Amino acid sequence: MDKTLSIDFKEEEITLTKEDQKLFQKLVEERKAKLAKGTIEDYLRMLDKMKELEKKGEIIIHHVHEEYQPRLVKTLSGRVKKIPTVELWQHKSCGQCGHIPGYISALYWIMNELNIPYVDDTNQTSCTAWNYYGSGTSNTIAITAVFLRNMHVAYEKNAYPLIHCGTSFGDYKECRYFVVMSDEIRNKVRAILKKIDRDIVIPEELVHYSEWLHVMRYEIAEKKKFDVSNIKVAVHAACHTYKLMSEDYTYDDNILNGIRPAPTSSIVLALGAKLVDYSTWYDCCGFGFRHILTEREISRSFAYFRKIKPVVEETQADVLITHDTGCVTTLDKSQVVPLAHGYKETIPVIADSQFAALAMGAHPFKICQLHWHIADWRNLLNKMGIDWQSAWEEYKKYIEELKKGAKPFLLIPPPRRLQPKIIRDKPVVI
Amino acid sequence: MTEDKKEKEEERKGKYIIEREYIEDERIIEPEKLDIGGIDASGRWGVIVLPRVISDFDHSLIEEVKKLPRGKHIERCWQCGLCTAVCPVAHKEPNFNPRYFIYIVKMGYKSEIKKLKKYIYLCQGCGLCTEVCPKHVDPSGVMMALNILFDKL
Amino acid sequence: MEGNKSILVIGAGPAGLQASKDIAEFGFRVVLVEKNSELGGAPIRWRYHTLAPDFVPTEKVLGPLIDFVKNNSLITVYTNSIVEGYERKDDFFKIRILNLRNKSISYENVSSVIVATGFEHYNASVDPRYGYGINPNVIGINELEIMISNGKVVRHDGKIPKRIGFILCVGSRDKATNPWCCTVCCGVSIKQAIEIKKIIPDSQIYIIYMDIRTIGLWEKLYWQSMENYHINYIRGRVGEIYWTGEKLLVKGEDTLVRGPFEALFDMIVLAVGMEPGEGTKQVAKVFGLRVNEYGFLSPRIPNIHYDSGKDGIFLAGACVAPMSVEEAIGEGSAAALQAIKYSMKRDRKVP
Amino acid sequence: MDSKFYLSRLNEDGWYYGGLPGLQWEVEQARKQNRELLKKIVDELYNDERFHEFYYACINCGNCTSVCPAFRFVDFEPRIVVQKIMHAKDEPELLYQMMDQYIWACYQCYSCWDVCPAHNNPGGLVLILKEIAVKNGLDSSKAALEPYSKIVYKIMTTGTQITPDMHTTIALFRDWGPHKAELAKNIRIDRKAVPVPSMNGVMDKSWKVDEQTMKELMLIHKEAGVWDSIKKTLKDVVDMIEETAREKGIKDG
Repeated sequence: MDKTLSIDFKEEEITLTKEDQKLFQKLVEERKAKLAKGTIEDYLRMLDKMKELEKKGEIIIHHVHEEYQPRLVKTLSGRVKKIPTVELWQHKSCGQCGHIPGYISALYWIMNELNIPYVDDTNQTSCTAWNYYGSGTSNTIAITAVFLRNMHVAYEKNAYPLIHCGTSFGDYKECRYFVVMSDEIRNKVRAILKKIDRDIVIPEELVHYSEWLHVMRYEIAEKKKFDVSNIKVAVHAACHTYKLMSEDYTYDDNILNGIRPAPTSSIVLALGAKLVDYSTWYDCCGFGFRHILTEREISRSFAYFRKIKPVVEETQADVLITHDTGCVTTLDKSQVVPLAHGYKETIPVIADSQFAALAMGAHPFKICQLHWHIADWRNLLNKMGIDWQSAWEEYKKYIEELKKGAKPFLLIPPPRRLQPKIIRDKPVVI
Repeated sequence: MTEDKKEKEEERKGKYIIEREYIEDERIIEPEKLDIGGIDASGRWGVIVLPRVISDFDHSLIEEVKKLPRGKHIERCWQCGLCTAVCPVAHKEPNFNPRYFIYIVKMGYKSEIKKLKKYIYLCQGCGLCTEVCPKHVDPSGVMMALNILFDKL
Repeated sequence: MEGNKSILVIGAGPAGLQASKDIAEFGFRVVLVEKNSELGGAPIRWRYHTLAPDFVPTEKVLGPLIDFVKNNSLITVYTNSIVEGYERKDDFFKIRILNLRNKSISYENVSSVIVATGFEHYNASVDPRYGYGINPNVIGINELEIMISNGKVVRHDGKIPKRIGFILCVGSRDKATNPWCCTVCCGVSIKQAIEIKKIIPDSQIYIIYMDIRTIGLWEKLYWQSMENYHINYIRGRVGEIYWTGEKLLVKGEDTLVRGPFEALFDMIVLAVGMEPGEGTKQVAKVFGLRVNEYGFLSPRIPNIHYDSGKDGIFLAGACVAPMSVEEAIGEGSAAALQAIKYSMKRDRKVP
Repeated sequence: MDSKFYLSRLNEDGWYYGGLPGLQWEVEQARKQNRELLKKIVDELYNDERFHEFYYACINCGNCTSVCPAFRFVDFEPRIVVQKIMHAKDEPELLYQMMDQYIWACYQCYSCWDVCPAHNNPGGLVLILKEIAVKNGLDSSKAALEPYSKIVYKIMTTGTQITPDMHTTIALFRDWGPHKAELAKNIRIDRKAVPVPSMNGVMDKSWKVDEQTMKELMLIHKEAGVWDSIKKTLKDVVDMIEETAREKGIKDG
């Protein structure tokens, strides 16, 4: 057969972005995304094994079924990930509730505005990963058992777990990986869970709240009351969300070329603000788990010299936005001492839920609790056109009423449509 | 070496940092008095640590060494470590490391030079390193050149 | 004019054998001259057990070549012989072959010549640091290869060594000895380390290196050695090996982790590099071939190895540059094709 | 210098390290420890169920160190951690050199895991070493965790860490400056103004955690052997935890 060799040259048009040096950066990072790096193929193998375990009946998988109205996103390896949008079980973070409550109250306020039913459960313990990572005073069995206990509670209430904290999200990805892949760990954990009358229920998808904001960004943008187009925003992605088990986080081809995590940047773009880039985007915030508590000089120096200073010098951004407790606390509180030492650069640091709520017109103090943040947020609110002076007066008046014993204003979640699977009338005897 | 470390222990800056041995003294800034809007944050609360990121390579040192008579071939060094391997002094006092001296001079790490320059006089000039050096860098001669250079630093 | 129908091949290493096979299969007569008594060159002389990177037994690669050359009627083999001289007739060479054993001289008329005289391992006893030849249990990778072929790696006193160290770049990349890199001793050492680990599972193996140059597909050897066989790597050089009476005290510097170190090893293997063999120098003198500053035969254009720059004489294999067995075999075929083309052209068959 | 001198310097494995310039401290520290402890630490590391997921091979490329945040302020390199772990099986002393200060510099941010071409996880290996340091009650883990013990107690019994009731005085985190003075004054009332139902007015925890949840949390840590593993380092904390557990009705044994 003398079929002439036909080679069709498809002229692959290359669109050169205007800053050429970004091109080099782009090519380098494109390769990074395609490279099966880190634990990508191991993670995909784990997901397959999880389905096998379910077929064999060894575990129960908490599926993201239709009642959760899931929306689809792509992860780093291109896998389709289902993000539930309603009937969410709020997995709160121990750091944020202690230091910066505004982050969670803004999120609840947004969900109430969008009429999203959810469960604010008091039968939820923190992931205790601060101990696991910070001080080594925990082990895989304990961490995995805590993870599966919380997931089982969510399963009982027929609500899908939405994880608030980056560390919990990363920790649970690691726990799920080991509980699926290692029979020894799975059996040990099952024995412990049997003692508290629970079984191994593994969520089909582990979802971080920033991914929920990512899929709901257009509904949020519709309810925007303030124009934020003149606000320059720098975004810091929390390490544990996209570096720990790097496969399982949301990436979007038209957000930062699909090379960097999409979540927080996408909602900033959807709200119309200007997203600015800075050279140390990949760096940690300096939290360090142990350092933030017992060696604060290391954390504050890292946060200031590697994050705050470069961001302000390179971009003169108006606000630094991130999606994790540790990052917001570290970056916000670490600016005080360096400023006292005579350094000039400072920038307000808030969470993406707070920024979205502010843009939607939420009360800066009653709802967004900005008074827990130290770095000066006043000119940010001025630039957004929010009259924070009168809002502060209202908050002061509200405080006085509370002192006189008035009932506090609470965000009541919209009524749930799904019925709980199991109702425990009496607690388990331990 | 451990004796002088002990009596330096008490008034040493940043001794509460667990990984203290790996931070140079001059990078820890511990204010006696630091007042932040009425709150006294002197001592440990006001400490900041300067980054050790090297933003630019300084080749001035290596140019100087090349001008000195026996420092001509310092640029040939590829850090293989044979000079230190044969050096009798290095096996007794590891702070004297000919390979590392050449490295920090080539890279211009002034902070490292300041830390280790008091050991340069230990070179016996035995020439074993020059004999085995695969690139004919004449490390023994370079050590003599560095003796001159480090005095000026 | 029967002369123009045969081709001389000097050296029966991988390159020479492959060249002879190709020429014979093409129908030309081959005169194969080999200095040693058996065919196969360095891989057979040092009884290489397997070849990097996939542990293919040397037997499987060179065995068929040797059998073909031994049994093919078109190939006349002169072992223990060297080419002592030649006369250039108008369109063929009159070759004078000297048999080193019985000193007999024989003559052959050939239309072209392929030089494939290969390499020799660097003789480490020249370098006093390692005490090669003086300190017991300091051996070269060539001697180790023989032990691995026997499936038993033992010390001089017959005991099984527990801690074995490989020192790379012995005699190579050194202005005092051979300033070039022998391209294969990293890959070969790692291969041997893995083979030792299979023979002695609980041994501790250290590879002391400047750079690991496992080029191309050989890289998997490097990763495999760490992932599956737990081979340790120390980046640095060894200054002195001292025999304490029962173990070897190795003094060196670890430039990354340990700083100056001393350690007791049961056995040290020196990755001796490649240098031009005696045969290469002798043939270069006989045929008046150009030799570069390192002593390797220098082709007219350095990147085209087969073209020696002299009419009708072609080069192949490690006599031109250090290379692995697989490359030498490839170059053997290349030189064979050129020699055949040259011979046929002399015969006016090819325009 | 006769051979006796050289040989006398070697440790039982037949090794002597001089240490990199300026880093002889860690080598001397390791030489003082007894051999059994060193071997025990190496065995515990190699037998950890996560070890074979976190360590494959290391070609010294330095990718991890280039993204490591701790490396920018402290001479800590994840590459050195993997290198020393690689050789620890044959030289236990090498591993101990890191146990005193080195591993505590790590931020556990896992940037190294993200960029390693060999799929290693230096951060995870450091984490296992921290757990081993705590399990064996090393001085370094005692020093590192001594200011941390209140947090360990709170996390083990309530699942929370720094709680609002710890902010009622300036002592904790005075480096927050005037904001802390304000906060200490009216944190109680500010917590009442937090609109989240489960957090409103809560001071001793981050949110109202059910008693039953805390009991289950403590049982999990007890059954998973966490109390036993930290006994050597945080003896008094474990006593307090056990006492709290008894109050809450978790039987001993």
